[in-house]
Amino acid sequence: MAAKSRNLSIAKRGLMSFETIMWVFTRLSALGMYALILFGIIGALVMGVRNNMNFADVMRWGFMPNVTHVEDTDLADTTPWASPLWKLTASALLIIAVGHGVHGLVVIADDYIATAKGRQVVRIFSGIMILSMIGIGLYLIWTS
Amino acid sequence: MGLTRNVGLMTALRYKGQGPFLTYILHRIGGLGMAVFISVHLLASFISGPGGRLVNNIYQSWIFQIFIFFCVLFHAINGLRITILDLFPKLIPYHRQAITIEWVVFAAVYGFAVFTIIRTGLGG
Amino acid sequence: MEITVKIFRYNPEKDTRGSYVTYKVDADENDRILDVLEVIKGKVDGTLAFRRSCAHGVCGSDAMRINGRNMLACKTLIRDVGTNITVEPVLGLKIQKDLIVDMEPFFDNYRKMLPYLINDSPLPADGRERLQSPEDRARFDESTKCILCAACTTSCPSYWANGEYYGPAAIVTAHRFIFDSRDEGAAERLHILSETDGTVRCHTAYNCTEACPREIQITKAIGEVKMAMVTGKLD
Amino acid sequence: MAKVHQFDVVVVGAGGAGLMAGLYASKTAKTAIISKLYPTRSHTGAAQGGISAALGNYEEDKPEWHMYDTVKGSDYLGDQDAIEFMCNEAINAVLELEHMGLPFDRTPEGRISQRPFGGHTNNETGKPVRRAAHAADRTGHMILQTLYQQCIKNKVNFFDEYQVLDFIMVNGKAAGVVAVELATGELHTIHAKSVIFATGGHGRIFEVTSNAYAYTGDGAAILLRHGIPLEDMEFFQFHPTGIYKLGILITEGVRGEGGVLINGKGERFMPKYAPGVKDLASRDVVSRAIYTEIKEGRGVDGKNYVYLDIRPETVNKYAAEDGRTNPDGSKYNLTADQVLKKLPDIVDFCRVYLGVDPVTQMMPIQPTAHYTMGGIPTNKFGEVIIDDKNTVLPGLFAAGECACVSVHGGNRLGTNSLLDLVVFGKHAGLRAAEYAKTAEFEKLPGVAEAGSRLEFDALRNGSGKENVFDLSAELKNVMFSDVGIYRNEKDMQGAIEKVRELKHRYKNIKVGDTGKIFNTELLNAWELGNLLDIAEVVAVSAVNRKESRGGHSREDYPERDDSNWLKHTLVWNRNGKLEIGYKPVVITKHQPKARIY
Repeated sequence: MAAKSRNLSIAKRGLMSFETIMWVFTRLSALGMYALILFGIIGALVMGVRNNMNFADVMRWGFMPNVTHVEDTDLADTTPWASPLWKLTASALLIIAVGHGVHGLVVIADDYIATAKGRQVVRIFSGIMILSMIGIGLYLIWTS
Repeated sequence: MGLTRNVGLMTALRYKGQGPFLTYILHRIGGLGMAVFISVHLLASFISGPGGRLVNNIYQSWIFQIFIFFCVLFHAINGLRITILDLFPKLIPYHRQAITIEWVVFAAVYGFAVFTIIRTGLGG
Repeated sequence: MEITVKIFRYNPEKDTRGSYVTYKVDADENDRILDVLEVIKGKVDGTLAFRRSCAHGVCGSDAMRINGRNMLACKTLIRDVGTNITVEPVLGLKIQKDLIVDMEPFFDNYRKMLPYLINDSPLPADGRERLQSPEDRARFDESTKCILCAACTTSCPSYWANGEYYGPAAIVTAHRFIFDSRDEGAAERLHILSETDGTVRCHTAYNCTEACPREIQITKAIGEVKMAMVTGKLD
Repeated sequence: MAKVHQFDVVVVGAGGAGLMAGLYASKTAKTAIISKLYPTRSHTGAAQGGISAALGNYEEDKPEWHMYDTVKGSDYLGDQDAIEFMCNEAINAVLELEHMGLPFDRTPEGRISQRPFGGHTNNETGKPVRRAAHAADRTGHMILQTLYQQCIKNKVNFFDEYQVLDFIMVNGKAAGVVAVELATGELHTIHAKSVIFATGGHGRIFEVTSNAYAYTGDGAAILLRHGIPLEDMEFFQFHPTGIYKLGILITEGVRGEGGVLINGKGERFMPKYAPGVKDLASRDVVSRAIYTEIKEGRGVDGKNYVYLDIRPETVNKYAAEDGRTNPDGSKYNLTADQVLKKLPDIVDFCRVYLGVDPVTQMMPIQPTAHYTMGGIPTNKFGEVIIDDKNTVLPGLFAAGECACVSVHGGNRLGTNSLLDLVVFGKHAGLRAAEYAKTAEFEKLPGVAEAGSRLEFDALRNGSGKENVFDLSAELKNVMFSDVGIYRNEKDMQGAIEKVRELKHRYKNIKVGDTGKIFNTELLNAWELGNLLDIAEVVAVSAVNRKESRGGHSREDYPERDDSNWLKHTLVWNRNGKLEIGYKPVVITKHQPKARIY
């Protein structure tokens, strides 16, 4: 007798719950951040790390490719570092990271706060945090 | 009747879990460290002025960099292990090996980083 | 040889808080911790209270913290833990007396998993067994080993933080049915587990897997349930 | 005052029989199950090998063969009407368990897998037959879990961790039970029309035993005190393969998979004792063989144990010698991997308790006290009978190991215990619910729990010097050595003296714990009282039966004596004195003949 293939169709199990979606998001955003950071480090290497940047600076650029992160170094010309490509990359990284991070905080809070009301407060607070952090971050990226 | 079910933080930390329990604790510490750092850093940059400068100067000191880089690197490497094991549960029985590999990679990268940070930090 | 055993004691009729009492007893290195507790109870202090029944690791009565980790007292020998032993009740459940904790919340969580075969389809017309291939049977074999001793759930940091979390044991129970090819209640169970007190409370600290006296890969079982929620695949 | 609860049916004990009874009774009657342990802690969960039914999933098998094997296994003391009933019910019972969700192992065709077991034969060829339906080596665990799950599904009322203390009888009818809630020490009276006892055996009267601490014969002892007889108490099964010293069971399934017994000289000895089925002879035969080897100096290193060997090379060597084949006719070949897969728990026990890996090393084993064949006499519907004329006590039922139907007679066949509790648990439950439908509640006596309260107070306030632990150790010791596998008049008389002395000393025991909450010391003391009462009945029954039959083997009467002793023993407690009577054995299809394996 052969093994049975069993699948639950979306119709049967319903759409994923918010928690499950966020669980998947956390994993995928981690992978996304890996990709963007790798992209940032490669970019920094291409744009002249060899003469002017130390390891810490490369890392700083990798984790947030925003021009302010290399202003203090001895770079002669920061124009290529402030191109729209890098601003877009930085914005993407910011949005993903804030989502990942704030949801992480919500998960920790949920571990300790089990009442429905408490959890609601946490969610409202986390929403405010996500919006304000993304707002400030985007402002900083696009005005610098 | 009876003692409560609450488990104090110290009691919890004293539980003799094995390696994975330690990575779980460090993952949390790393995540929290980054969350605090990034939000304060963002705010400081936004406000700028002398207060913001002071905060950002602290962040640029090499001692702080050693700490925050630990948070970032451990959280990142451990997170990658978690992600891989979560997406492929068949690999979970090998979590001990995965954690060993994780520590080796972490030690290599972090060791190099600390060495460089200290050298540049002390060298000016 | 003489061994030193430090035991957590709490008598709700006398004490307002627990304390540790140290006993020195003779034991053999092949004795179980349970044997040592029996001797202390029988010869030194009869008021010592703990649960036990089968004494060989299949009934799940005597999960406790031995030298800081959850184990079954009947499946831990002196030679495994040395001659300086600390015995405490498990964490995260109310202590009722000495090493006895209130198991009701634990069984409540078990019952929330709909822990029984759900299959409303008609039985085979010949009245015989439902067929199941050996591979399908093997799919959930691990999780049928669970003896509900609570060693896993009470070692879980998420459960310590919050008793509303169903805990590893309950999810293992759900796993046992979700992956049984004869069962038709997977959607319902996955729905229950996809809420905030379900599988998302598992942060893969692996304390459960390390604590399981039946060596069930609990974290793996939970991981499989999580992926089933995402993909809908049950094989 | 005690709290009073009212139910149509109350079941005492939540092992396989109790859950089955509760499950079936609850379908038509308001039912409660009380148990001193959480139901999943019950000792049914320790049963390993399998549950027998002539499903014939691998090869031809018939209920009639199952019946004959059981009758022969019982050494012709089993009641054949009850055995026939059980063996016919077996197939449906096992299928029903499967329908409830029990995860049996499967054949390649997807049917329930079966394995050979001691005493299971094809009656025409005499060859072993695969009759034991199994779920790895934790069949009992699966049955217990499955039944508990079904009870949850059917919303049966559970009183977990309530120790039964007394049976309430009014006008010669059952009226309920008294129990103590362990968590509070409070007494509860459970008023009921039908009372089902499913309290398990009493293996804890012996020193080396595979039985749980909880196996203290509570139900049997309580009913004995109420003038209800106990049947065939001299018959106690010693399982041949317990882990040396600890008594933890190594399933017969090991021998079913081809494991062999090896003495201290490295020889396989079972062919000497049972040339036909060798290591798969019935349990009493194998236990005696091991003891004989040890007695004649062929134990390992002169100690009282031998080896059980499941190492693939040994198994395959002897399987080839015996000409054993797979179902498809190919050569039988066991691999290390199969040992790990088919017997995971056994491998685990050996590693934990012995530091021995059965795949590469032999396991030191000795016979261990295992199963109570005797018990509370019942008919095949679980109704308790109180005399040799099969008079029923209205409203009182018993099922499982504490009951004696009697389907096991002088010796139980492996896997028939799980079958017994499923079949008779179910029928006891059905009959109890049916009785409750027509019966009225008996009026409770003024203070039903007064007796229990007095008993407890006496124990609690005793000022004596005797220690429960020591007393119980002395009892177990004398019972194991003098009323154990081999018995003789002189030793047993000594044992009776000793038990009576202990009963006397028991009146002076000291209980240090005066509290109410989880006073386990008090309960252990109370349980010791039950063990002492039961041990006396066992010893008195054993000394009285002057023959060897099944699990009862006397050095001074080594032969079976059908002309004088083909009858059941009944023992009553009349005002503290034990009285012996007899009841005929029901023989329908199979006349007694010599029992050769």
